[in-house]
Amino acid sequence: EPALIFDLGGKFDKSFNEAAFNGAEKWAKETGGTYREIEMQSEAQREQALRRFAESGANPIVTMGFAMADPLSAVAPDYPDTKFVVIDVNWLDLPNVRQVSFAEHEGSYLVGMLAAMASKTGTVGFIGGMDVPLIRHFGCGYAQGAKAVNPDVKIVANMTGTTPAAWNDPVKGSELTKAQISQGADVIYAAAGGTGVGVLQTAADEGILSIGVDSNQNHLHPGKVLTSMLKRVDVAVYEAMTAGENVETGVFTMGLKEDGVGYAMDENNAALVTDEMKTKVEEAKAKIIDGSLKVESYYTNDSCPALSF
Amino acid sequence: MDFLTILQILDSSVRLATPLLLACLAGLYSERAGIFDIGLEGKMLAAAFLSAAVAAVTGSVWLGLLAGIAASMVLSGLHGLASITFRGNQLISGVAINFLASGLTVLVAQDWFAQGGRTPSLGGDARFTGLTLPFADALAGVPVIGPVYAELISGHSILVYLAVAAVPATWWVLYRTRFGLRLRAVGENPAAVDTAGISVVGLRFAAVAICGLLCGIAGAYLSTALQAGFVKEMTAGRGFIALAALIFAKWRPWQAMWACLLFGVLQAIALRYQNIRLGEITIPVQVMDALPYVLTVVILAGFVGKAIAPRAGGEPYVKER
Amino acid sequence: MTGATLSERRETAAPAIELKGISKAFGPVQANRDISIRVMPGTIHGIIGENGAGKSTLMSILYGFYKADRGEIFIKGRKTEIPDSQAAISAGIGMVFQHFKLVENFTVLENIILGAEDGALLNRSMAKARTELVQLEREYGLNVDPDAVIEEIGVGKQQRVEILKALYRRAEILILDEPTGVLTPAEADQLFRVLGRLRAEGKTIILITHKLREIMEITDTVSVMRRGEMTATVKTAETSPEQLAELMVGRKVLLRVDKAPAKPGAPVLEVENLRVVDEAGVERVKGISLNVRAGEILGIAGVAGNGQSELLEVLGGMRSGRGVLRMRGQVMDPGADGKARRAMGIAHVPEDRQREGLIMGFHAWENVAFGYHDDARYRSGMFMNNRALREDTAAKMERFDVRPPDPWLAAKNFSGGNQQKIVVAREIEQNPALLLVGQPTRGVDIGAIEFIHKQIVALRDAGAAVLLVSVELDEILSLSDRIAVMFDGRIMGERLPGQTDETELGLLMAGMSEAAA
Amino acid sequence: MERREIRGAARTGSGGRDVDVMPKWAEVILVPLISLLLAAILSALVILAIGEDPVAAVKMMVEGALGSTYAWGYTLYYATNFMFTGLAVAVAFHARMFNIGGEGQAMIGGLGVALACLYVPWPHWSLGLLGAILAGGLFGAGWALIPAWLQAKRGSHVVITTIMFNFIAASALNYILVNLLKPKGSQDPASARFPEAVHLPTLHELLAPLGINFSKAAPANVSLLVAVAACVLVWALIWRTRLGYEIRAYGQSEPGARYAGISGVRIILISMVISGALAGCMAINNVMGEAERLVLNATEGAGFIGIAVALMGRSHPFGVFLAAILFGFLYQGGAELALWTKIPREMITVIQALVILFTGALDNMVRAPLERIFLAARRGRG
Ligand SMILES: Nc1ncnc2c1ncn2[C@@H]1O[C@H](COP(=O)(O)OP(=O)(O)OP(=O)(O)O)[C@@H](O)[C@H]1O
Ligand SMILES: Nc1ncnc2c1ncn2[C@@H]1O[C@H](COP(=O)(O)OP(=O)(O)OP(=O)(O)O)[C@@H](O)[C@H]1O
Ligand SMILES: [Mg+2]
Ligand SMILES: [Mg+2]
Repeated sequence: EPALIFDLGGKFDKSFNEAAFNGAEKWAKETGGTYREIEMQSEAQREQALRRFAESGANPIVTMGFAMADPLSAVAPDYPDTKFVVIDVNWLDLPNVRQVSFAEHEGSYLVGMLAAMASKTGTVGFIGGMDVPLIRHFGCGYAQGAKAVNPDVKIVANMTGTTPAAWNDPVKGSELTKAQISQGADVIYAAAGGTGVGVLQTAADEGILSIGVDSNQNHLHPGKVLTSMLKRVDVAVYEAMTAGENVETGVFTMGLKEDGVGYAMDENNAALVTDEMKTKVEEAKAKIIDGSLKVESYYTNDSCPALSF
Repeated sequence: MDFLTILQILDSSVRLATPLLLACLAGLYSERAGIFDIGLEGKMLAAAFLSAAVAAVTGSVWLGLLAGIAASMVLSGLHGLASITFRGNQLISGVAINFLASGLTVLVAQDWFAQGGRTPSLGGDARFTGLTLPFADALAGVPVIGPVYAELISGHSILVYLAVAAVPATWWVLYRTRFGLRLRAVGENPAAVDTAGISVVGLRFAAVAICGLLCGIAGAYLSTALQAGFVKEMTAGRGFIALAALIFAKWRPWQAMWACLLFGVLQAIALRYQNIRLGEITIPVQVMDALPYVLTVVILAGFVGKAIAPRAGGEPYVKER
Repeated sequence: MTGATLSERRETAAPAIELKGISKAFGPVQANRDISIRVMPGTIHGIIGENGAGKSTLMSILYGFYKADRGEIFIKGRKTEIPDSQAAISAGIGMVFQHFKLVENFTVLENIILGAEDGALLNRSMAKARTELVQLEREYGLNVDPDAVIEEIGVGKQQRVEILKALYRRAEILILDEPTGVLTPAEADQLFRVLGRLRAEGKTIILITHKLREIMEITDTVSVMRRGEMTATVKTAETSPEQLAELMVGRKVLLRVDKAPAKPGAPVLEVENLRVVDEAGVERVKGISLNVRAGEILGIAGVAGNGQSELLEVLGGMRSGRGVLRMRGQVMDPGADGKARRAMGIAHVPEDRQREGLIMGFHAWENVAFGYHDDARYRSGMFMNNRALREDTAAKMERFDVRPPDPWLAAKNFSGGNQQKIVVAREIEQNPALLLVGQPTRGVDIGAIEFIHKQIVALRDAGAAVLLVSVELDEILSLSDRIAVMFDGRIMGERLPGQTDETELGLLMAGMSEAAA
Repeated sequence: MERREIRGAARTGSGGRDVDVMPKWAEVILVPLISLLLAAILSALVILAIGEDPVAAVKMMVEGALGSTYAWGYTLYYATNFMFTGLAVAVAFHARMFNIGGEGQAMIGGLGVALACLYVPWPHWSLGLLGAILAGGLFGAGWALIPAWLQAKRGSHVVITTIMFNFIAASALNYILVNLLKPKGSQDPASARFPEAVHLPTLHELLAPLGINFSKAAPANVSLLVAVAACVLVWALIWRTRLGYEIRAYGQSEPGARYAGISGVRIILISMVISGALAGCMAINNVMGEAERLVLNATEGAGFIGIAVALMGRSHPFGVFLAAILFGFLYQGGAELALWTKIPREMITVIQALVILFTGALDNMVRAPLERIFLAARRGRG
């Protein structure tokens, strides 16, 4: 029986964890199988949850988030017969761990292109939850994409805050959105958890476009959300669960090529993305996949060529 | 900084200051009556949740507002029960109420809507929208006054105007009515009120109820006017900031408004000007994020001086045991 | 109304108040036990009793502040339920509490109308009250500024406000709980004139006091309470102070201070041109020079609020002043430092025992070291020597007859008199070279007064200098070897007790210059 | 004699009770027990309301928090955090300072501990622990010193300034972790792992030599002993030393302190510094003992729970100790509940709220009728 460990945000965070939940649910529905799940309560429990599942014979154990890396390196060696899957980690050296990381910068690059193309003002916005490397990573890809379309594009980037409340403060998200609008932004990309709800809402209220993140959030405000940067955590979880105990270990990066990231198109935003825009983005996507276009990762040397933090 | 930017920052300040102001005035009634209240945060949160939930279910924001007020007043009643009837420790009761609201809102939301502790998004009549004041459009063209009126003064939700009106109303109630006189007296010396033949318990419960009412509006404003739905912990510490503003204002209504506006302005500025570049150096976002708090401390230390709380505040009124 | 009809009514009419079988317990403490009393209309009825005898409790029950466990109340012959003060007020009862029930940062007017407003808006009631107040003031000669803030006026004025409060509510029955404890003789005289007038108007007055002189002077009847019971009620004309004292305490009490003439030695404390400015920037002490010699008691008389408190506080190190202070010839820093003062051999019985002299939540034994907690006796290294403290406390309690003699009891659980004994014991037993004493017997019953006075005289006889500040002229006259009168931050003059009297001192206290006096 | 002390402390916290009506055992055991029971009943009703089985929930909580050495290991780990922050609030309370800044002080204390662990080559964990206590304490104290100084000298209300300093601490830590302490290329906003030399022995390692097989997985570590020692030290400080005497005197009466020559400025500064140091020392448990690196939001609100712990413990170290264990139990038991049932984790918060409410704020509701019963019984007898 597989197990799934959600990160602190909780499984209904409308993005990262919820995507994992959806993947697991899809697996359960298709196979009729059951899985066990828990939501983290505190940092100290990460190890606890891992051990408890491992002890109880769950296999594989799917865990979410980079914060699991550390506890995993302590626990995994103790249970060599158990397979662990960790999302958003790619730097561990453990034989029984499948590490899946996403090329968020690639997906963000594409939505950045869309943003710059959809923008009439030549100014696009980015709102991150907290100033942490992962969020910079998102912002960096986005900025590169926007600049690729329009080298003169102005990118307004903001972070919500520095306490955990930063991820759950839609009111602040709203105000940041308004502040960015007043600085000319007419497309805003939110990578800020619950705060993003406020960004998308206000963007819709104020009549500008927004871009969702992680899951497809286009449906939240039909016709007002330009697109969503998809991070197919659901796919990663689904695949891992489907593979079951025989899941392949090692480091896997899910980029555009692997369909691990992408941009969402559905009936809600069909009218917003013109064929011309789509063609351009698909072109870039193809180039990234074949390697002729390289999107710089913020992680490579903790800096971004297109945006300074 | 051009004129329009200033207007926009002020506009944002007003929105950010409104929930603070309502909560701050709420605390003012309670604390002026001698009941300290660190549970403002919890009451706002409960109101934010229930108003959004009821608005989502009924489609009427007014019913939502009522429900939010009711939620907040129930918690107020609990605070009154603990600190007035049973003469418990007011700080403990406030802490408990914050915990209770934080847990129950998500618990109930999850049980009710199964959307991860959120309410569904509100739209249409389930939400407060901005009011366009008379002549706003007509006047917009007039230099200076026009934009100020159209951009800054007009266009807010009705709750904002309510909050602003609550300031002179509070002043008037406090200093010009019998109720206000008694309210202030019971926070300074409940024995004087008691021996004057007035019920201390009744007065204090009335104060606590008003506190619940205003906190309820503050919470409803967050989830149905500023936002279109409830998200867990969405008050994000605003109750504590309101408390700080109350002390800052030395428990006076007009000063409370200025204190809340100050917090609003500082935050609006910090939000607007993240990542300022000074030549080669970029001021880190964290510095701007901390700036409102640093400035508050500086202002407090530099200009405000000692704040003296209502003398009977925090102590239960015990005649005999 | 003629005197004849009045006295006739006194004999025949129903009592203004009749209490029957009142009992009241606070937890395990039986404060009132089966008390019955009748108070005739148009009389002043005195109630005396030791600290904690239950006087205040009984009156608070009558005023609806406390609820009796058992018993009945009759007002003008009619059985009346008094569940709260509102009921008492409607029954025509007004009460001036021992500890005033005023809102300190309100104005006089606001305090007076609180609870007796006309209508929901203040403007109208304030205006109406103002006119009525002016009339009441004029009628009874109780003038106060209606717009003065309570905490800025003296206690005497505050008491007037309390009386005005009751009159404003048309009280027919007025209860006064230790009203003169904080008044100057002139103020007390004036109060009694007002009470006399009220009696003449047919109002009924109950007066609680520890001062037998007042009982003899003004009351018609007097009741004595002891340990929660009413032990006697007598006609004032048919009793004597000695008899009352004995009824109260249960033994013979010496009502006069018995002391030998002073044998003053070298100056211990010398003060030159001391000036003190308070927090509000007001100069409270305006250049005082004085000295106190070994073996003498210098009494400082004066109406409260004329700088005596500030003088004591500077000498005790509680606040800063400017000027030259010398202790046994050594110059002292006029800045605030209580520890340094104690090191110089100065002990200090502060004016307000509950605010300053004691920590009310501390056990008695912790309070016995208060201010001296760094002394070698009470410490061991960085720790307190609690065992030594407790032993010392038990011994002091025995020597000073503190009741109950339980070192573990919190200070707030002692009655005022016993609290004061703890403070006095602590300070006197330091064997100080100089003892500062402020209001040593405020609110203390006569048994304890006698005892405290004896201790102060004994200390003087042992060669210490004593600086006594008191608003009680009796106390000043009977304890002091030399008297200085303070008015408006200055010393108006010095007198020897044998060569002056209350009238002369009273004039000096009122600011009349020496020449005029 | 000691028991009397505790009662004295209860007075300080609850505003003073006077003459005893109830026997001590009733006051100390019966009242809290009934209050807890009421909280439990209400919690059970809430659980029922969301369609779960309260009996199973209680069993799971008790088992999960107390049922094994593993469970105890977690309970005690959380309790250790709460002891430090609870003591911090309690010490300040005695000087009548309401230090809401424990969260920020613990955060900055964590920075101190991280720096000490990362940049000093400690030869042995015991020295490292001493160094970390020193560094964490110093950093926490420093963070408390500014609000304390502002209160003492400028009259700036310590409640506001400490709230503000919590936010400022979060910003500072965020900046430092992301821009300075984070190892290059790491995707995690956290410091590097501390060297093996400063690994603190867990209870497993500590108890193994005694032949006790304590769970290896649980994070409780030697910091627990430090926390208990801190309880004892704070007790001695407050109730035995001259400084403690002065702190309590100042806290109860400012004019009284002035009379006795106790400097208010000095007491404010010292009590807040001690308070901040205690909060800062929490980091030896969560940062050094558990995570072994500094992560964002390492404090996880323990600073705020410290307020509840101090209030419930009536500001007495022994009370704080018990309340910390109770909260540790609720935290761990509740976590287990959320981990293994469908009951959302917010249920813990609700249970905590009810416990705080009934044992802390509504205790007179239980005490008053009990007192009446005892009084009647006593009258009946005597
Ligand atoms: N509020 C109270 N709660 C508990 N016990 C009280 C309270 N007030 C008074 N007592 C108890 O009742 C007894 C009577 O107190 P009371 O104040 O009536 O005495 P008193 O005669 O007025 O004394 P004094 O002369 O000092 O004013 C006291 O000994 C005390 O133990
Ligand atoms: N609220 C209370 N709770 C318990 N006991 C009280 C309370 N108020 C007063 N007492 C007790 O009542 C007794 C007398 O109280 P009271 O205030 O009348 O003292 P007092 O002798 O009049 O002192 P003072 O002269 O300072 O007024 C004391 O023993 C005190 O412990
Ligand atoms: Mg009395
Ligand atoms: Mg008295």
